[in-house]
Amino acid sequence: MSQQYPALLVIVPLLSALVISAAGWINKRLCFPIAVAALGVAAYSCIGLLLRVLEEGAIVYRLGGWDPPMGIAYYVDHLNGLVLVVVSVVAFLNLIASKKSIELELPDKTAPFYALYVLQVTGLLGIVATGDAFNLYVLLEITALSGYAMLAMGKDRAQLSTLNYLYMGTIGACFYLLGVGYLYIVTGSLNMVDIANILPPLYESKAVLGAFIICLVGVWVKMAFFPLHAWLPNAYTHGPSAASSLIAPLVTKVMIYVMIRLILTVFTPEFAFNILAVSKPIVWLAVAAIFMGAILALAERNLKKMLTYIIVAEVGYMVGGAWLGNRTGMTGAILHIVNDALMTLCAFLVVSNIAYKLKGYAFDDLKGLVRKMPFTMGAFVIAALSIIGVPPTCGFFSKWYLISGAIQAGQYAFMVALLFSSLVNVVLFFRVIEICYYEPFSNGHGHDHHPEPMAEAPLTMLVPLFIVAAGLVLVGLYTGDIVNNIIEFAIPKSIV
Amino acid sequence: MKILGLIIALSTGVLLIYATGDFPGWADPASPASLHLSPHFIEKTMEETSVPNIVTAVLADYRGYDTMYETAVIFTAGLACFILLRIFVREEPGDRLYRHLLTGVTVRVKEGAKLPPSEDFERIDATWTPPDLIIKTICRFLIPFIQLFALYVIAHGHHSPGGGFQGGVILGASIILLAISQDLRTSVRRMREKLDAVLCAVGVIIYAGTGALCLLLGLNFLDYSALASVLHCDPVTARSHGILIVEIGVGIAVMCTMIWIYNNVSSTGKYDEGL
Amino acid sequence: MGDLIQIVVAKYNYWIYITLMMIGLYAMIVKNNLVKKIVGMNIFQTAIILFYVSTGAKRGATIPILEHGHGEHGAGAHMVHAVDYINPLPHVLMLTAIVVSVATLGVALALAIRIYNRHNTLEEDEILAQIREK
Amino acid sequence: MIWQLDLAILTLVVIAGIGAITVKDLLGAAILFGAYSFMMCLLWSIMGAVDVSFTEASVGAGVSTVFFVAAVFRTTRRTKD
Repeated sequence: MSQQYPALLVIVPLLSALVISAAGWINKRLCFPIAVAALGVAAYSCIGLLLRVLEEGAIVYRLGGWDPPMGIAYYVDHLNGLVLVVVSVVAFLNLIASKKSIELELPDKTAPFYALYVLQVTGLLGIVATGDAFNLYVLLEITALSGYAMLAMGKDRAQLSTLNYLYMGTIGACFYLLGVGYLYIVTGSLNMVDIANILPPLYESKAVLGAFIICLVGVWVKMAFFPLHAWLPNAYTHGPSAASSLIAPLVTKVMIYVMIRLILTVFTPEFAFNILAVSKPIVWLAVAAIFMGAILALAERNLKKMLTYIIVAEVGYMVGGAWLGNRTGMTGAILHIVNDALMTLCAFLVVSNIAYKLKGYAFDDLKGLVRKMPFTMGAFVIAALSIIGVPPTCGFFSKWYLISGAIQAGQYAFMVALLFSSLVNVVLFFRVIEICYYEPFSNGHGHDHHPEPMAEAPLTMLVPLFIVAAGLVLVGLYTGDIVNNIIEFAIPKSIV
Repeated sequence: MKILGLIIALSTGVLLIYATGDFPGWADPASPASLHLSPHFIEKTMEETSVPNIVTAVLADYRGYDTMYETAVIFTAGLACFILLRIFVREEPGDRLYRHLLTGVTVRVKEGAKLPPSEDFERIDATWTPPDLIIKTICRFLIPFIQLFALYVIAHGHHSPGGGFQGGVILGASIILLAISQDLRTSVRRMREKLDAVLCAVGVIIYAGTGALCLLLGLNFLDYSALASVLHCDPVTARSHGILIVEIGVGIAVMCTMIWIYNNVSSTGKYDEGL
Repeated sequence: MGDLIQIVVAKYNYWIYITLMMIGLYAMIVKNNLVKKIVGMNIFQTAIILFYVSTGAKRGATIPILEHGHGEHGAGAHMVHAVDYINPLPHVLMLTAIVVSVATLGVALALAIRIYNRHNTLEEDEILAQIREK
Repeated sequence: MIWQLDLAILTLVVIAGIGAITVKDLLGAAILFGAYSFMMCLLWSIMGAVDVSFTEASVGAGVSTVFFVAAVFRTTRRTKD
């Protein structure tokens, strides 16, 4: 059965999403166990696949039994093995944690919501595993459509901001499709490895340059890289908590994976870093992204919206790291995909716990939270330390790689931006934690207010949160192993 | 905003025109796109899948995995429209309009009130217009033929243009035509919402399930030649039959999704009054 | 001058697709009405489909459905030459893209209807003004 | 392929596209969009992409237009631009 892991990890979720949506018409209580089982199988096969990749090297799985340039093949190496594990584990934990909040926020539409949730995970896993440029577009659209539907189920202005997300997302996906078309017309192939083999004599062609720029811009729109980030904060803030805690950690990171895949496999580092001299301007854009994200986050008075601006800044970290053009920077970027997915998940799970109990997450609502929800706030402190980059947590290590990469490449502005954003994060999070320590204002005189009783979120929400928080520390402690055993092999030898 | 939009559109256009400079000439038989993969498809399809329509063969077999997700995209869209728009109401809210068939008198029934049990009253839409005999009759005659043609398109996709998508859309369109020419309640009576939603999933399950069956039979996912042992034929014919099976799945899924989306959009999720 | 005309004439399909794409993109960015933006989005997607279909065209070739297709198969029954048939691969890809575009259209219209039910208008600036008032 | 026909349809496609986004009535925009899709479908059948034009005729010109009309009917025809 281990031969079939690459197929299982997308087929089982896809089939169970269909079964969930059909089962929803019969008995709504069936949906959650099916979803958990499906994502459990997916996570199991992702881990099994990563172990196999570590033993045997890259795995090619031919779908339909056709050899790669003719048919579609899955191409799993160290890079996507790692990202697959992250995606499936994050989705699994978030599903368990979100059960209560889904039931609270969408009482009569749980079944389609679970189906869309599982479809979204299917799409993300497929994007990461696939080795075919066009197949990636179809999977991108599955992810996008299910994401729109889930995010639009929020309150207030959720629908308007989701519609804006839909416009931007469609532009991004279409640009990517157009870029693939340009590649197709000059190479005649759609398979990533095949394209990379045909491309070298064509590096001087204007069409290849055009394809590269269009693909890159398309992926940037999807990942909300700086000048194109306007859709992200509103869309993620107003969505239901279960949806935003799935989409916020995963979608932008998977898009960064796609960008790295385009650089490393399709266009090859030789073309991206040496022939095109665009590394410098892109790193400057990343610097701008980090500064803008940090400053806009400072201006926010709403916890969830503040976190979304931090995501914008984090996207800047990873894009900048990937474009430094050296091994350390790339290692930092890939490591940060893992870390940032976990950090963002942890922070958004905290927000969804707060939303479950308080019905609001503006800063004024948070007063006295430490006494009310001590465990949730404990996890929040760990997430904050990690986002800031304090040593035992994982955030420190990826930032360390990014900063040393910046120094090696001589891009001091990027280093300054990283340090600046860490500083701003310190301010941001300590402000939040300080507010949480405040007692709520009493409206009577003197001492007649009682300390509020503890009202912690239910155990099904707390346990996954603790697992994630522990994961932040564990990944930090085992960073050396991850880098030496996995990421080291994920980056081609040509990058020094 | 206008100037910004103009600048973005123009700069995209300039970039694209610049990149077009190095394209091979239009319709050039010697362009890389015509030389790398497509000769294999054109020359080997008949041997390998025994399907004369190359587009169908590539769509459902060589790149069948894409098509499976394409069906899943359609399904996702249907589910998305459902979750976004559908409003479940126990009691029908607001006023309802009834028309007395013999006299043509229209009766407005207040919320919660009931009509006396009588066969002479017909529920009508708020935007009701007197029925046009010609349109109603022609549509009633046309719909069976449209559906027959759709079935032909699905079944004959191996030999002529067409296949699951086109046939599914036409089948869906026939029901939508019924909803437009009569009213939404008539078409929903023919195709209940629950049946529609379940069939929608079943269509995709047929596709993905065929693939999974191949996997269980010991070959790779979607490798239809594994079906040879089940269908008692040689692997090449099995591929041809496999394509037909998945096209049927696609047809069912697309038909139901189109109806589902139309019903939700045209009644804004209330399922009472259509276009 | 002669060369320029040659280039313009030789690739006129591509120029039209770029024009359509610019129209669609312009409409998506500039238009204030949500449904107008959706129309722009569809024009944009269709333009890309036109581009792909143009890449598949081949001079002197016919539609990609084999003749003598019934019944027999196996090598040598009829030699099929690649130059006689149009490249089928872009057509396959574009079938997928058309279906994706109608799926996106459905979701976008559903969202627009939700917004209209809430704000009673489809103009983006009026909706934003309503949100700001609250 | 007949280039005169090709050119005429390409021009009509562009006119229908511009019309669809400029007309000050959403129902008109929907209908013009249908015309645009249908022109597109003719263009593709001229290029020999029969399957694609079949799909576009049923999906783009058919069902998409119906969705548009249904949505406009359920919202409003009014538009400022």
